[in-house]
Amino acid sequence: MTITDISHRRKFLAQGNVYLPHIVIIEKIIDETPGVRTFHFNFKDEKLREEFSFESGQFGEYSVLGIGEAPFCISSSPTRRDHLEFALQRVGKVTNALHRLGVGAEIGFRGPYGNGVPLDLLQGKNLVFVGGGIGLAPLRSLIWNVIDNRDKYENIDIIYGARSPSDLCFKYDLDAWNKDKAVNMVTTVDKGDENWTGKVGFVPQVLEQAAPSAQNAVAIVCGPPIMIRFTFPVLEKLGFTPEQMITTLEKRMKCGIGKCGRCNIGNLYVCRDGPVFSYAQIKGFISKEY
Amino acid sequence: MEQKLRDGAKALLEQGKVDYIIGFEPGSLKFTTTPLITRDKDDIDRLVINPFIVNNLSAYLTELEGRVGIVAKGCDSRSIVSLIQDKQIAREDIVIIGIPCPGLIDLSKIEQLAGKDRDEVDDITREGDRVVIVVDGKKQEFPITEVLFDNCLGCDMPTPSEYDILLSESSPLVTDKTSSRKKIEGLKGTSQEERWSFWEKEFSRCIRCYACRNVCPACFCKRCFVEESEPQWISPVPQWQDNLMFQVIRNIHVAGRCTDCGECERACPVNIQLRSLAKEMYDIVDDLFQFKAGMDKEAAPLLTAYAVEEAEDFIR
Amino acid sequence: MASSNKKISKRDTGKLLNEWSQEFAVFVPSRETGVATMAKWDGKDTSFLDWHRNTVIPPKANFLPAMEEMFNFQRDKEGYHIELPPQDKHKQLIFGIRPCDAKALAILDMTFSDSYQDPYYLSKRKNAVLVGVGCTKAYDSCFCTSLGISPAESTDVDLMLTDIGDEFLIEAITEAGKKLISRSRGLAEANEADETRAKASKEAAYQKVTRQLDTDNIKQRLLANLENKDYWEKIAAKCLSCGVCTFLCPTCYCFDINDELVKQQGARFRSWDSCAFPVYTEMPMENPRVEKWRRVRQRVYHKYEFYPMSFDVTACTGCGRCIRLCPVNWDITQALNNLPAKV
Amino acid sequence: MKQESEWEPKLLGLLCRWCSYAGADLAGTSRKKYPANIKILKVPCSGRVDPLFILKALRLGFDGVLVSGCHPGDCHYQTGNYRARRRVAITKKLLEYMGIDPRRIQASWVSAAEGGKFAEVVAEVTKELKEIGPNQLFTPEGKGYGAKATGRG
Repeated sequence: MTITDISHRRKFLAQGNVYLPHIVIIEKIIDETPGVRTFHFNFKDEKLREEFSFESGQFGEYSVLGIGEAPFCISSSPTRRDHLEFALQRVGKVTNALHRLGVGAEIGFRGPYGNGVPLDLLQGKNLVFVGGGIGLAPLRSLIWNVIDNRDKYENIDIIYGARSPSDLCFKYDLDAWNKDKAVNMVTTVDKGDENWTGKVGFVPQVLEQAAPSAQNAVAIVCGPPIMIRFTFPVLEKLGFTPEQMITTLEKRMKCGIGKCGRCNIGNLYVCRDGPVFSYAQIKGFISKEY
Repeated sequence: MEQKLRDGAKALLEQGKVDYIIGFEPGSLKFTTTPLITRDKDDIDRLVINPFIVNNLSAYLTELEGRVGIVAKGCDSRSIVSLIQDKQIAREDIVIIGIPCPGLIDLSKIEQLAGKDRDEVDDITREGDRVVIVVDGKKQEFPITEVLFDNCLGCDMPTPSEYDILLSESSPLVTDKTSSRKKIEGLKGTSQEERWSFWEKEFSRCIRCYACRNVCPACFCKRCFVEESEPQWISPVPQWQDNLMFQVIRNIHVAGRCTDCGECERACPVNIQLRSLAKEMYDIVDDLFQFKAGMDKEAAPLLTAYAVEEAEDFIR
Repeated sequence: MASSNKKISKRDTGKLLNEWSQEFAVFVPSRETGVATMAKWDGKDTSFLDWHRNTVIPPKANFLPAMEEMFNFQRDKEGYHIELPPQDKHKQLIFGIRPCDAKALAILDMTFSDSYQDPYYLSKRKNAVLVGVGCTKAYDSCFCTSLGISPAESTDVDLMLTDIGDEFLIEAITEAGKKLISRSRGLAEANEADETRAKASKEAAYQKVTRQLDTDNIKQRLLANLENKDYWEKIAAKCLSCGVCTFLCPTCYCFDINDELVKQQGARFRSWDSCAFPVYTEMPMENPRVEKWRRVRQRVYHKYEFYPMSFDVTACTGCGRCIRLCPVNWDITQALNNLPAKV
Repeated sequence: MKQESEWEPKLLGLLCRWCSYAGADLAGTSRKKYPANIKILKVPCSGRVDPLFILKALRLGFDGVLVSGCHPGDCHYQTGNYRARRRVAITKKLLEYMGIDPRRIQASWVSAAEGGKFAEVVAEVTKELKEIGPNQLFTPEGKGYGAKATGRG
């Protein structure tokens, strides 16, 4: 079975007036890097806390009411449901406002939106996760999901990199995966510092060196656009077909549900038809528009 | 004049003196022209000059790279000079092909006089200081001053003083400064509250398409204050309050750069009386500082210059 | 034999509108502010009956307004409270909508009911009755006929009126239209002569639309020119990147969402947005459409390539507003007709 | 205009840090009394004041704005105050034409040594603003959002 078009798999889990946010409460804040924070949150409404469900790869629209709204993927795994998580970098109005909030603050959340990763199609496969910077956030949800159902999948390779050691996100996860004998973990940085003993090099290069086999494998790629652009050719060189490559894309979004128009790649809306795409779906447009 | 223009423009391209020619070609609708921006000498024969060359083409200068030959009416040439003052463009990169402007015909005035929409008018011809309008085969004649744009009636410089090529010596423009300010004076005759509610009503129609800003050669900022989000100066939501604030600030920002070319009002799809704001600002600047935009390429921009002795009776 | 259609004299149309005003908020084409728009009828003026063109502000604004409050919120000791704005319970009756604009609403319906339902648009749409009036004149920017739309016929309205001289022929298109007719007073039965006049009127209107868009193989031609940067750069050169063409397009639906806050009270609004603006797709690190030609290309492709791929219909109805109202007369029909056959 | 007795105007002071801000400080330390109506925002120079700041203050509901810088010839950056003078002049004129009472836009030259003058200016401006009444230019239908505010949507 190949993965060609995964957009039709999208699920419409959010109900009612989809533009109305639910109130969620920030329960914990973790400083990942100087500009990146993870927020643990939970619904204020007890019932929603119980009923809310999502899939790895799906995202939500988070708002600081009065300031605005921005989309971020749910970075925790659906297999670990005592709370939800999202991680974000300070880059603009909304992210700055979110970074100003403390534990106990109320924010708006609507979702989950998007299609999520087609887990059933990954079962029985060797999985190669390629991540860069804060692009680990959506991968991390999937990686924990896979680890929590470890017997359903074959080999797991993780190649993750960041600009510098201090830019590595989710260090506690990286440690856990490093220790996990059932996972092959490679961490790299573009530029090391005096304490760095690990690999140095860009993610696509390190991927090429690691050379995971394409046999019965699927690669899941997420990171900054420049990394994604250079990773696909490397995977192709390693023998991966476009149907064996999955990525999650990021675009400017407002509505999150395929109405407001700005996140299109060709006729696909990243919010509605993605954010998870097979390379086969988007390769016609990706070179120019992404 | 048209042939002289085409010959001149073609020569500029052929001799490699410019990379682009910007001029006007016939538009796709009746009585319209459209900007022609080209590097191709085969396009040059489409260049025209007529009473409908409304656009202020200098707005394109800041986005084109290389040397540009540009067709300029008096007001356009002043905008070019103003851009030079602001160091947005270099004089040596621009070849100005000056047109002594006879004044441009305002189609909405024609529509009012003819009682018909513009595409139902058969013909509009200028004959000296008269205009002949043909509707349903019937000819009607009016003084040209009745159909020229208000800003043309108030024109301070129909013939460019800054140019490389001048297509003819003098312009037959007939001005009427009183008519040019008629709407403004009408507004000034009303009370403070009436004026405010007039503008409230005008800006309630604004949809924030930014045609006024984008068509304006003086609005050359790479990033406009309305697009800033940290801090967010005005709301992107088109509420009249923010629409009004946007336009007031825009006018203050272009004070001393605005040549009263009238493009903001003409471009507005919802007919907001924008020139009544722009022209008043133009005259305020002239009254207070004896400054008219784009008259002298050596002059410092109004808002970066000063004179030690200047009116300050309003300062405590 | 009498036809199943009705008719009403133009003189009595005001009475009919008054009758409908009991039940609906009636909107008619109005040029009161100097800008033609669908405005609430004042109950008297019927001059719009003699003005047979489309409005500057498209009727989409009655369903997707230039700005719209989505919800408001307050904060107190217990946290945030979110409330919907009070809804206008009046049903809208849009009188005088043109076939191009009615078709545009049918197109918008697809977007707003696809996957997630858009409650703001759809609740207004479900509560509206459309009374179309066929054009008797066309602007020189109109090209509806190239897109398979007749200027005087529509199946996207509830009632369709055709100018037959001193009277309008009234056709009920939908069930809602039939019901509305059956409870309206003052309508006469149309006869065969009326039908003949209506047919002639429709044909005459069709002939008035002279602008042509070459739609032969348009999807293939566009696909072939997707990467033809030279072409797109050249035709995009004069575009000012303003929002006129998109804001006033009856099928453009893109919007922005923004919050407003005063003290502890605030509201979230949506407002029209445009793919012509560079900030529209701007992200902190990069912008996929920072170059003007990419934005111009996006507008054309969205209407003629991408929308048909998703919904099997062209997202353009040939209303001509984008050509007529563009400050620099950027003409989409020229852009498409001049597409190079071979790249 | 008749006012409710408890209404007090809100004045935004955009004060140059080199002179007027120090002048305000001096007024405070030397116990010169001036109305508490002024909210002070320190700017690096009166020349930093974009008319946008003035409009924004009025949009936010301030009843008046006072731009205060160094006396002519005393600008820390040589010419900032001269530029401010031009900007305030055109802003005042244009806003008057728009229908805003020009007394809502005020300017003064106050040096670091003029604590007394600062107090006087604030008192005078506050008095004028009281005469004009509250700024309802941008909020004719009541402040805020939500069901309580009218005319929205």
